[in-house]
Amino acid sequence: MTLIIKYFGMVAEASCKKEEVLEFNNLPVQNLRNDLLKKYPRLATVDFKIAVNQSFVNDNFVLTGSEEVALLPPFAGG
Amino acid sequence: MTLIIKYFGMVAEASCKKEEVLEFNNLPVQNLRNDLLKKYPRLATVDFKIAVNQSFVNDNFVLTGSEEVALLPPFAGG
Amino acid sequence: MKDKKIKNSLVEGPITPEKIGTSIAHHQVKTNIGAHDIFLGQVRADEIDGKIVTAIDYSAYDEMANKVFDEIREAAFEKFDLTCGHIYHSKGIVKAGEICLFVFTSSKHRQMAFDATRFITEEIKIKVPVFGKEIFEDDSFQWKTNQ
Amino acid sequence: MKDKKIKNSLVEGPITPEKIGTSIAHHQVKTNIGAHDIFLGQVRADEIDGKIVTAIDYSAYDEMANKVFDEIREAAFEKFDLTCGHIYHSKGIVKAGEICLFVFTSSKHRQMAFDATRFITEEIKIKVPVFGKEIFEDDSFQWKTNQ
Repeated sequence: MTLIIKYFGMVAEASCKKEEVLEFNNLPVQNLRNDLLKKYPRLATVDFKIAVNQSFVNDNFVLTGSEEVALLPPFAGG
Repeated sequence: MTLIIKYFGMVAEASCKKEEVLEFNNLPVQNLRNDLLKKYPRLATVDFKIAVNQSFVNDNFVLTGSEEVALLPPFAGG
Repeated sequence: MKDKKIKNSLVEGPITPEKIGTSIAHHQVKTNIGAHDIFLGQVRADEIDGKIVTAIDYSAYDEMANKVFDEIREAAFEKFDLTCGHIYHSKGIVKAGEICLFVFTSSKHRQMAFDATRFITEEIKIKVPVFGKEIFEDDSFQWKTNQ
Repeated sequence: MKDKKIKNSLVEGPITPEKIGTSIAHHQVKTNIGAHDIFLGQVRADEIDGKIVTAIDYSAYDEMANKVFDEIREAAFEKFDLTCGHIYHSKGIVKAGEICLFVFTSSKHRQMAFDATRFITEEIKIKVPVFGKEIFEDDSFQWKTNQ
């Protein structure tokens, strides 16, 4: 199973990438968050929320594969 | 002493004129109102307020001459 | 009784979308503005007793109307932290679908502009001596009255 | 995951005054409209730690942003008696003095348009995944954050 992970704004700046594909099996969002914080230590300095398939989810939400996951820093529209 | 009397909207329609000059000496607005209602009976069917020199006054206000008096029906701006 | 400082807020005929676009463009040099709020009044083709309004013929007590528009603008600047405030109202014939009122306020932040445009619009409805004849398809008419 | 019904509310670069004028003009055929309220967000040349903002570079999570713009517009139609409701937000570089947000609602009566434009604008600020980099004269930048 694969996840598309998308990074935006200051999150993209911290990860130095805009998008990547990761291989996973049944994974709670909390675990993904911890994995990404290990992979990109600068993420720890950024306030971000996680959206799955364009909706916010809580950390217990279980990713089963094929989802689009987005790491979203604070909004600045308007 | 002379007063300029201005009529607007449905007041002008009731008096059949837009403006006239009247001769007067010290005259409370109440008396002017009564005089005009006698002169233009159709005015009785119209709700109007009186402004003197572009400000609303009450019926006790005394006109001393040279004022501009306006008979204003309900507003419809906007 | 003339006061040179009083602006003329009355416009002959409808207020065009082009005029509104141009007015917005003029504010792009004011880089301390963060928010604009614009209210537009448009003439409705209301049905009244089976007849459709095709236009409103506006008249005004010009000198007093401009004095009151000015007082309302001044009051808005007193109450709200505005950068700019403009008011235009039509005189003469404005057809259904055309614009008769243009209120435009600008501020650093949005709340002031929202509050100011609403305040100005409400004040105009009750305080400005502008009169309107609703004209029907068959050229008959009735006098419009706010509220 | 694509839904053809979702409009694209994102515009490349600044929203021009001409576009706003044209959009207003398109509403003149709708003769049941009596009131429009338009909110415009304009980029400010703020001074931050002695440096002047010259532009904001906006980016967005496009699909989610358009989905949320659509939800906000739907919610506005549910809450208020609107004839029309439009939202446009810039992506990319918008210079100080230029317009980055255009919210436009129309209704029979003014209160609905005032309330709807304000509601939509507040919702956009908190719910839409749009990100902004404030760019300074010396090409340094900082990330903008609402509230």
